Amino acid sequence: MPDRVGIVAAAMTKFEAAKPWQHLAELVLEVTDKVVEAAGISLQNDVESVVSCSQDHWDGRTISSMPIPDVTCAHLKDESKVAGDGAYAVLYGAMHVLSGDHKLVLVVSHCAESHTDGTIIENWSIDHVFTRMLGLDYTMAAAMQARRYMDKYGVTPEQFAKVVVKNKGNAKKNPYAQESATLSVNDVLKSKMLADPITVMDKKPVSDGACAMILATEEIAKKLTDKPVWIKGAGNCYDPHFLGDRELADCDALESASKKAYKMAGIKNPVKEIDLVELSEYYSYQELLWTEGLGLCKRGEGGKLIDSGKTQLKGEIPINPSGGLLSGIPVTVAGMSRVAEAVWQLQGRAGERQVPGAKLAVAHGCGGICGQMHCVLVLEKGGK
Amino acid sequence: MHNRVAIVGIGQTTHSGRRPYVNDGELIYDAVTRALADANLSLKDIESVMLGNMDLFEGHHLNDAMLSLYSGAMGKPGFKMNTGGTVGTMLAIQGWYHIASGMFDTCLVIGWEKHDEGPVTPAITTITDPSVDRPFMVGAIGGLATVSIDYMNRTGCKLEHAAMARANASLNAARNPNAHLRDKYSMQDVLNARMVLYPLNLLMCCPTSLGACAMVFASESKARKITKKPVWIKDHVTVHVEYGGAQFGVGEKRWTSHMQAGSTIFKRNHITNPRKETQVFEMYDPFAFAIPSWMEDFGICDTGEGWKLVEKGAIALEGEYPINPSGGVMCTNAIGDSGMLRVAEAALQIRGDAGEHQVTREVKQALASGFGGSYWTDLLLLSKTTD
Amino acid sequence: MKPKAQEELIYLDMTLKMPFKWRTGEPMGEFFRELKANGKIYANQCPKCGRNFCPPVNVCTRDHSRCSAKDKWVAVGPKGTVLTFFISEQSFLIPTTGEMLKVPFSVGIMLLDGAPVALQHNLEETDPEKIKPGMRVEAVLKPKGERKGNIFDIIHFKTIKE
Amino acid sequence: MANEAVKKEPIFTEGYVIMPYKYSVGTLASKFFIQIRDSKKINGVKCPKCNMVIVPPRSVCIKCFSKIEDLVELSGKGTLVTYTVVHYDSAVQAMKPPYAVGVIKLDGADTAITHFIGEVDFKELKAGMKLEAVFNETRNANILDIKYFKPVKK
Repeated sequence: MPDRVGIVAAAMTKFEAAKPWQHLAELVLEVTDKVVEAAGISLQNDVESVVSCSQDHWDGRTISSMPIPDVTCAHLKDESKVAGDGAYAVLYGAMHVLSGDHKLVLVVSHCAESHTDGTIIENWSIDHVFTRMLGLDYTMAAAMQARRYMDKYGVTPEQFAKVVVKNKGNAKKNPYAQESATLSVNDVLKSKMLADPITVMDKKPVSDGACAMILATEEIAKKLTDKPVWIKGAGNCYDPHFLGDRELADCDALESASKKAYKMAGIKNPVKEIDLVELSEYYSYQELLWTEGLGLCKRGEGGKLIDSGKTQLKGEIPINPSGGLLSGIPVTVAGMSRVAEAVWQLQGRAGERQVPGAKLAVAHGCGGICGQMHCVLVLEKGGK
Repeated sequence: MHNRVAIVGIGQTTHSGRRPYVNDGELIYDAVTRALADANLSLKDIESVMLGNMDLFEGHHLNDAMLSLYSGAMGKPGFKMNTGGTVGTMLAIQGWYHIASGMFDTCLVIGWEKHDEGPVTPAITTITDPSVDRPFMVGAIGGLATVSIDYMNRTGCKLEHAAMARANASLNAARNPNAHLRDKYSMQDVLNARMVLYPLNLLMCCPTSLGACAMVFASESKARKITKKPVWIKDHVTVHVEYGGAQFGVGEKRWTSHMQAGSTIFKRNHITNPRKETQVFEMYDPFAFAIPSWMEDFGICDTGEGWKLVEKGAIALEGEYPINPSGGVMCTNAIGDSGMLRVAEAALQIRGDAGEHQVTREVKQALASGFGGSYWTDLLLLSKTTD
Repeated sequence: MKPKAQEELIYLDMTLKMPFKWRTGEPMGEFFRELKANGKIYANQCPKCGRNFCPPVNVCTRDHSRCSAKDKWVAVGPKGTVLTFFISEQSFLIPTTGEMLKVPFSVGIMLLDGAPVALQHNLEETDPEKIKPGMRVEAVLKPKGERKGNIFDIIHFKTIKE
Repeated sequence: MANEAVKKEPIFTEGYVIMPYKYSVGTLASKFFIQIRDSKKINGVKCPKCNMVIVPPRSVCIKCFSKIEDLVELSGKGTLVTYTVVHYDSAVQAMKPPYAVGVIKLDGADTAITHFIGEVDFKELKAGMKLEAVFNETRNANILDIKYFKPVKK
């Protein structure tokens, strides 16, 4: 990073299978109020720009950011909308600060998956000329990716199930999590099969919620908090869209994104230097595959990594101490909530799921079919 | 202090109402290859790629990912912005942030829309809240008609003046080979068109077009190596206002977002006489009253003076203050691309590369605006030099 | 790039159809509950800048002051004045139902009595000659048993003489 | 307000977002679909610069970003790269579950195409198995003109 961008505070709603009492804008209002209070700032006077993140299809509204200026006090201010994963909105907010254009930026994201049918939206994100009419959605595509991953590297459904067991277990310590459970590998393997090898437990549940954070220049962040979190590195990348254009068992885009972020942050040995990782596993196998892309193990060794226990909450490199996406986080909010969790960890505010002494964390967001685009942020604990 | 950002490559497709022999991706590829050729670069030289449009116009969710092959984004960083009518200018601003932040040295931004494939009016209708005002909205024109009436009542502007502005746009578009509607109209021709919603007739509303525009941005050190004619993005501002819904028209009827955007840019850049210190304005003008009334709102002239300048012919190609030498949104409107075309056309004027629609006065600084959403504004100031 | 005239081009017809159960939220939900149960149209006011909102809002859209507390609500209408209107003669697809719009489709923005606040809704009158800004209108509601707690509980605004 | 509202029934607005689209597939893909419809032949493209053979055929090379204009004929036979068996229903599916979907690399191609796999015992699905295209009787020039790919009998 050319300069340091500070995350002053982060806030999330509790994630729930449905939030029928709240308008989409009220989800944003809830987290905006929380984050402004946590940062001890005035929304009206201090926030110079709002970066929101939502998607027209998910909201059923062209320009889904239409009601956002109303609840973020952005009347006659700068507001812009990232239409992708929330981690990109954090990156874009950081660019606002780095460019010197804005000193204090509010970043928000929201999504209510429960008010529509996500498989339709997934299908409409797939190539319309050759593929969409087949009725493909992300679960089928993910199943094919998981199968390829198993075939190429010998990773097993048992190892996928271990991710579910770990993450749903971690979620018990996270009051914001939607679903938590004490499970066995067998419980996961025996649950309803969706698309071989993905069972209903291997897939992230439908979820509603929102997330917000305050980004600021180094100077202001230090003034506002004695626990700033610095964005030390960032990288993002697209993979090809067509499944047949990619080697599905490897995630080149994530490798490229993480390498760039690590280089920026000066990280040479990710496993040793990074204290925890919050990543976006829409399906259980993705946590294993993404750990490879994030350079936490060699290609094909994601299965061995979960077997080793190193990624458990008390392990050498805890992955998703929050419970991850498998505990229920909506798309769009997903990546931003990973950043928020990492921020809380580095601020020592993660409660029972706190990783002791966490100084350096990686947050990861992704989107598209089989994780077609990835965004990696390296965060560092500031202050004492 | 931010890194300086220059526009070093510009490419646009021709614009039309139908283009069935290309698909969405091929349309984008057309613009991208033109922009790369203009910059004399290959895709290898581009560090990041951003693609933007409005999702429901073509129906594709996450189309930045879906069309990553054609935009050149495969294996590169980038993400999608979607802010409505301002998406084109927002993409330019997004490109600016990528480079001004110091994180990238080059980037490619593409705005596109293929309106022949989707239902434009129903898609625009869905910008409203589904519970309250969606059942009562029919496209975007209602609000624009209301403010047009108000502008006439307030300032003495007549229908004829809007028709003059439209006729002027048609003359400009006739000289722009990439424009969509290129027929020449007289003021009387415009007045004779079929009324859609008083006071706006068919020729006073913007068309639905298809097309794409791509631009290459670079940091100062790169820009100087890439081109002898970099165009600098000197300043930009984005101003939102609350979601109006039915409330718009109850309170003020002027565009507070335009007013604030204009005053911010002029103040920050010490511009006291915008018609002198900037030489051309590419304005996002979605209806024929936009140029006369928005000149006032942006602060290009005094209140009540806009239509008089139109009457004097000031906005013509060879006039005192040319506005939309490209023909503007009135002649070419592929929404995701419209805003970016404003920036691209303003840059071409600064470079002196606008060909037949190059304005006669020398252009050192130019303005480009975007408009959309709930009456939102983007405004960019482009410059020939870095000072 | 242009193909020869006789070359056949292929098109793909696809219809996006996403079902939604949009949430109205707290104040807007309460607005619809009141409309359904008591046939009343409510607005609320920003305690700081005094501007009114119909349907009511949580926070002022300009200064972010809280204004959802129910004691600040004021019943507006059912009578009002037409501020502006439009009549669409052209039919379009209605994206929420998939049906075509029945024309002529007459929409007014009404300034409601009781507080300076506007509501957009259908006008019963569809003859442009018979609608004038400043014209008095009154909301016609569905009978109580038929009201569902949505904006269509108001059928339209009819012209009244005073 | 918050607690009070929670006691009451939430109010929803139910409806759809319905949007009809008519997509142009472009000149090249038109030829591809016409070939399938009229001759039951699956074509790919070959990049004139890097010789990459791409299926489904796109007018831009996925490797070198060059423009591609001409189709090359492929055999309609290939190997299975990966697959799944779908057991759940959804609103967008074109087949009744359970059914198999796979990514199939046609002989001579460098990329693979996604499609259904039919006439197969799900237990016998295996990466590397040989498949061939089966076409529908009535064909409308779209990807569903290929009914599915079935295992090649030894």
